[in-house]
Amino acid sequence: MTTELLAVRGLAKAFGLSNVLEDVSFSVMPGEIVGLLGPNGSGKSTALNVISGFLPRSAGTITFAGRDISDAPVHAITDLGLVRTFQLPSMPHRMTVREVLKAGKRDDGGRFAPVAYGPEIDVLLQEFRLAHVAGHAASALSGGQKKLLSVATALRANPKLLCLDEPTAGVHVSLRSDLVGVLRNYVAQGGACLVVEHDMLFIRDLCTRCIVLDRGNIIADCLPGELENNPRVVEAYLGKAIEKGGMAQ
Amino acid sequence: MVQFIFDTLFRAADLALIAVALSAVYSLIRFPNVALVQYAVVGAFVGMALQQQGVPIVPAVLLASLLVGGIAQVFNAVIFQRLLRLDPAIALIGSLALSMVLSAGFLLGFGPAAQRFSVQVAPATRVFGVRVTEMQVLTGGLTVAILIAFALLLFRTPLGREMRAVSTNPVLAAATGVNTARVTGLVVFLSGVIAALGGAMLALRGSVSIDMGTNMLLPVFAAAILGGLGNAFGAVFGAIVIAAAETLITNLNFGPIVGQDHVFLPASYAPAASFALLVAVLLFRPRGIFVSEVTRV
Amino acid sequence: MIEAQDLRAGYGDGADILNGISLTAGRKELVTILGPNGCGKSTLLKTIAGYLKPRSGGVKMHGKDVSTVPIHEKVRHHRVGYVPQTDNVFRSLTVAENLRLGARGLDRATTARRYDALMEQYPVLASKQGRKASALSGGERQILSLARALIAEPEILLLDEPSAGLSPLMLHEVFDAIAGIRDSQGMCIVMVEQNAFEALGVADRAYVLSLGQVAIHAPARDLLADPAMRALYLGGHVA
Amino acid sequence: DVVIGAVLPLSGVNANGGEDQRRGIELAVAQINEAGGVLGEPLKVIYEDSGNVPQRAIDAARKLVSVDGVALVIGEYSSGITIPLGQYLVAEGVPHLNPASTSGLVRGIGATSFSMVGLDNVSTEFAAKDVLDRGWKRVAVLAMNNAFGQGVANEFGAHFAQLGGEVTTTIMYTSGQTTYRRELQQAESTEPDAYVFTAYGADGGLMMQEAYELGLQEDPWYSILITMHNADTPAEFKTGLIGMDVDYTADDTSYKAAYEEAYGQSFQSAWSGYAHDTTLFAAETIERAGSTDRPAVLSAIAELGAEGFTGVTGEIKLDADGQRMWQPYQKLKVEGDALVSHE
Amino acid sequence: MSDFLIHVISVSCIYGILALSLNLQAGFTGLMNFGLIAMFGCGVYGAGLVHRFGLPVALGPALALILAVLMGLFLARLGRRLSTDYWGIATLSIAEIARIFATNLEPLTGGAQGISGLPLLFSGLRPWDGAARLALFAVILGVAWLICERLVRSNFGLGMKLIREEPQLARALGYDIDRIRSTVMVIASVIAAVAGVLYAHYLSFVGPELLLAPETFLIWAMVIIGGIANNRGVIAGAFAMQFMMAYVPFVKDYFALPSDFVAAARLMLSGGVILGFLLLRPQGIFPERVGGRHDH
Ligand SMILES: Nc1ncnc2c1ncn2[C@@H]1O[C@H](COP(=O)(O)OP(=O)(O)OP(=O)(O)O)[C@@H](O)[C@H]1O
Ligand SMILES: Nc1ncnc2c1ncn2[C@@H]1O[C@H](COP(=O)(O)OP(=O)(O)OP(=O)(O)O)[C@@H](O)[C@H]1O
Ligand SMILES: [Mg+2]
Ligand SMILES: [Mg+2]
Repeated sequence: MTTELLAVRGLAKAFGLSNVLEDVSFSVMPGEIVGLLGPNGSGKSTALNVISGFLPRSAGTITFAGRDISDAPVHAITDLGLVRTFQLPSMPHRMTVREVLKAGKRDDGGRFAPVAYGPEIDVLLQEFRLAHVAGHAASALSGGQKKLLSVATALRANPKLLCLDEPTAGVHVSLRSDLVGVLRNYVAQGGACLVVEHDMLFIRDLCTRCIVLDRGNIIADCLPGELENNPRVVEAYLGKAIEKGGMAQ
Repeated sequence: MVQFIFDTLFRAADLALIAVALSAVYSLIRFPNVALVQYAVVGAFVGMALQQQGVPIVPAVLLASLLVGGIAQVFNAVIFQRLLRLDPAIALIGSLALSMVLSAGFLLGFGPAAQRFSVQVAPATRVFGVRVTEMQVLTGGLTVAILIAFALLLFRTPLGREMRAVSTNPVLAAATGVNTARVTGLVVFLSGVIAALGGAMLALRGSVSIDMGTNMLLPVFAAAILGGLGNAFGAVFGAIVIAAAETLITNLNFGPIVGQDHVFLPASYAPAASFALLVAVLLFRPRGIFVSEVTRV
Repeated sequence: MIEAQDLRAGYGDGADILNGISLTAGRKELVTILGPNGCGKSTLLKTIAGYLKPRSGGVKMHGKDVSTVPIHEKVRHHRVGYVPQTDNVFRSLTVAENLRLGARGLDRATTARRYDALMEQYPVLASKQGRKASALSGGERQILSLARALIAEPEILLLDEPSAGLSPLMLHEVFDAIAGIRDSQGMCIVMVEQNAFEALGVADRAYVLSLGQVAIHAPARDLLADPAMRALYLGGHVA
Repeated sequence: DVVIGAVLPLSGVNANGGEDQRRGIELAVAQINEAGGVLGEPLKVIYEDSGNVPQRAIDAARKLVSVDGVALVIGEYSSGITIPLGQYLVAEGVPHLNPASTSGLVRGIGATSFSMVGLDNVSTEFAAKDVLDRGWKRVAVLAMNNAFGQGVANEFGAHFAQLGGEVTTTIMYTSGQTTYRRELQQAESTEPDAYVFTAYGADGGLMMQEAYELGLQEDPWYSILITMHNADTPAEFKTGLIGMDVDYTADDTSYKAAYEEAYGQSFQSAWSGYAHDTTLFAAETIERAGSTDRPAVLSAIAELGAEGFTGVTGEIKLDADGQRMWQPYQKLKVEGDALVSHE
Repeated sequence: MSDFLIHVISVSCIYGILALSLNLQAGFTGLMNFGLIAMFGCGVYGAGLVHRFGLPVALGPALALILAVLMGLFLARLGRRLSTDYWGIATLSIAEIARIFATNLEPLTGGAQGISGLPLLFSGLRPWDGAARLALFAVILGVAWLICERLVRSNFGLGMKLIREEPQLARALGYDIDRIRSTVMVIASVIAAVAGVLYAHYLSFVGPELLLAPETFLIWAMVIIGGIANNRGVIAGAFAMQFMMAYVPFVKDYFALPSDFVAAARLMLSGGVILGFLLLRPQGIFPERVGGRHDH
């Protein structure tokens, strides 16, 4: 049995009196691409924030690559090989797109050997269709381009686990399918992925497993294909998406 | 004790108006406008100049404040709006530069000597064992009245909400139908008026020299920041805290403790006390006492 | 209600981002703008709204030329509502204050009525009325920004990717609501979208932009029916 | 022309004093040139502003020395600047005449530096004696927190204690505040017989006003170097104020008349007289040296200093360190707006 | 003439070093330090105290270094949770506190009278001492410039720039913000302190007037005029500003203006030039090279 890359046990997070995460436990194995789904405000981003060390937890433990990172600072967690993106990325205005990408990989590269993905900056620029704006100020990108740049920058860090917060929101459909290819390739090189997403087609294509959060609790942990058969998931999250999705096929 | 409270309150009144003005503009245009302390000096000087021209004191002060409000607006339109588009820090430097230019103007226009309004000064009378002067009561009362009026304007009209909207997201504010230029103009005008009134009140209690602005700068900032920049009425509280700290350090007699008649902390440390207090508060409340902004990742 | 004629626009002294775009949208019509990232959709919306001055061409609303009318006056005199793509809520204001601001100029009773209606429609907001918008989740912000624009019941509504970050359930609710107000209030709606498939499902007409120009302009139904388009917009998903 | 330089605080908190110094120099220059100048040529003084910042003062001195090639430099006002300024000039071997700074530290500036004013130890001793003679045994001392003020407070305290008095509290206030109530109240709480203070113009005016308002003027107030703030203090706040200052009009009132004629007001401070005498002294030494050659001027200064030179501030005689040995003081009291002698 | 020129250039070099220090903090890392003069003060008082207590001159830089590191660390610590403008005012306050203590701790610092008679560098080389000092200052300025350039062009420099604008992004990419900030502050503080030591031995006087807040603003003006976030630019700014300030008196002589005009003119000039630059050429003489070369 392979050991878990990321293991979350009994995680809880409260802001003042409101419990956003109540009791969340799940794990990510190396080579997995796990989708983290759930209705708006169910606590997905909060979960990412706590796991990546941006917010302190209220209870529970998080282990990553065999270490307890429950209270570790962000940079220590990143050093272990966990890199995340933001749902609403904002970009510097006195740095170019290329510089931001460059900043993705630090000289010290984290204290632990990163995965062997190692994309070159120009390759990333091509893959994410940013080559023509490589010299532009990063803040002058369009909404979707910023999203893409943030994902590309995180990939450039060669993390062991890449945590993406809605990587496709605002991204053109044709690029979404390219993204599936890029992420799969990266995982094939030894990485793993935890993706918060709302695009069911993307999830179905990409994910090996899905976790569904609702009001701070996990209500499903299953294969992507099983989601629409789960009445709780349909009621809380998918709604009539199934009909439309069905129409698409 | 009562004397201590009065001293504190009067010192606070010195700072409060300017600090409130500073905080109010900050709340809107997100940069601490250093030149505001100079507006206070302009207010006092112009008021005196008008009085010397024979204008009675009340209209002189009012006229001067309105004028300063206008000047504040002009500077804001010509200088700060443009600098803010670059960076708040740049705007801050710009306001420092403007302060220097204004200082130079004062030096040429008014000379280095201190100036005073020609008003009758009477010795203090004792009220409940506390010595207060007429002018203190008058200016103190006026200060409170001005603060209340400003508070009403902020909390009883949509202006307060619109100000915060413009400050957090001017683009969106315009898309919501807020005339950002008008709101900004109004607030800048009011801040100029209040700062000028603050300067005039100071001048009425004592005298004003061209260095007053520079000397007031840090205490005023300390007050505004303690209360939380952008929280206009936090600034009043901040002013009281600063005043109390300064008063305490100059008036506390350690003599009895060490078995001597009179042992005071050196008065020359009084300004350091307020700054140290500021730094200490910021260590624990990084956004001042009254501001608790939710920043989410 | 909106007529944009041959618009050219760009940022600062940079190159033109819009290379002569014409667009119309009428009363009781929902027009959607589609296109790849960075093709100029948001720029177009900003130009129509009035944040960017067109370098040439003009924008008419209600038949009047409004190219030079500042946005806040458009909002008041031409009853325009605009929801930007990012930064679309007042972060330091509470949810309730955000909505109150949206209802500027309305009398108290109307505000209260519409406020309550919106709260009923979007329970996610109702439970967070006193919370600062900066504490909201991505999807909640999206809803708030839409509600803020709707509370004023504008006649012209410009939406930049209203569905970004919404769960499938919310996405359909929101699109249904948008289609609903078009029908019930006869609103003129221009909506930029990346979720093309769903957008085309509710829109009347669609403009597909490419490199700052209109590449395709057709009724939404036709685009949906067009297999080439469907392939394009469903990308690699249809195996 | 024969050119000498003057570095004065023409801006900053001491600008009033600096301006008064400049007036004194102007009057001296006019007087000298009327009498035929120096070495047969007109005397010219180049004024530079120190801005009350040591570095600017030295910048200015460098310009005077290396660009204008002045024969000697007069300067500055406050001790904190005079000292580094003097040190720079000493290092360059340029004669330095101190027209105003009275800190004891001035003595140590160096060989080519000379003081045309008696230092603090002289004046504070005079003041301490005067205060005690008036029967005030316990006094509170207020002085501004700078080199001058610290010097005065320390020296006065030492002399006063030596003579048998008691300083109840010494308050070093920060110059330029908008109020001094707290300092005044602190002084009051020690219940002194009298208040002894020294203050620059604006500060002094405000302090006197607040002392009046607080009713502290029921007790006597004594000002060291009273002319520094007298002009800035409205008459109603200083009735009964007494004090001391250097005396430069005792025997010779012609300078006073000239000043009043030229500037339409009475002296703003004591320092114009000293600057005036410094200029006369400088002119005389250059005349004696027979050239503006620096070594020649230096030896002429030493010579004249030992001999003694009489100006409007009395006789200038220098001790072995090049410091003025003695100067007359006067006891003053306020009458209306004017200062009158008060023995 | 040349002696004065050497003086002006020497002082310009010292200001150039200070401008580099400020640029490292404010220009590249977005740390709006308005208390730079306190770091400089660590240098001047380091040298001054050593002299006052009769210790060997060589201990001056050592003491200055220790003080500067402590000051840098303290300011960085203070900045951990503060937003830019709060931190800016806090640094201003700390500089003022430092000045007030320097003025009042008479037994230690000599109080307002300061410490005088510090040995002048190379005084034995007369009449070439001025040139020797200038050469030393220029070399140190060059070294400081090299250090700053290397730093901002490294990957560390990218981290600095990210922190300046998008600290959250920097954190997400694994940059340890607190560490980078502390490192920058310590390096900048040491650079400023070196300038302070040089200055103390140049002026041969140390006093609280050297620590007045307007001096910090002057350095800010240099940075802005030269071009914020451009190392070459800020040095140019330091020279331009220093020359302007030093030559105002000549203008006065030339036009035979009254001497009290100089004071006003200086204020007008420094204020006016800053304003003019900000309004007309906010990027300075040498703008930041966005996307400039990075060694990697
Ligand atoms: N700092 C905060 N203070 C208070 N409440 C917060 C804070 N941050 C988040 N919340 C609340 O926690 C809940 C979960 O937020 P989170 O961002 O995790 O949702 P999400 O699952 O990512 O939703 P979405 O899909 O809309 O992005 C939301 O209701 C939000 O309002
Ligand atoms: N503020 C700006 N300054 C300069 N250039 C900008 C700015 N905003 C956008 N651009 C450029 O204009 C082009 C079009 O941007 P726009 O935001 O209109 O794209 P979009 O079609 O909305 O893309 P998306 O779907 O990603 O939101 C892009 O290449 C972008 O780099
Ligand atoms: Mg989210
Ligand atoms: Mg867009």
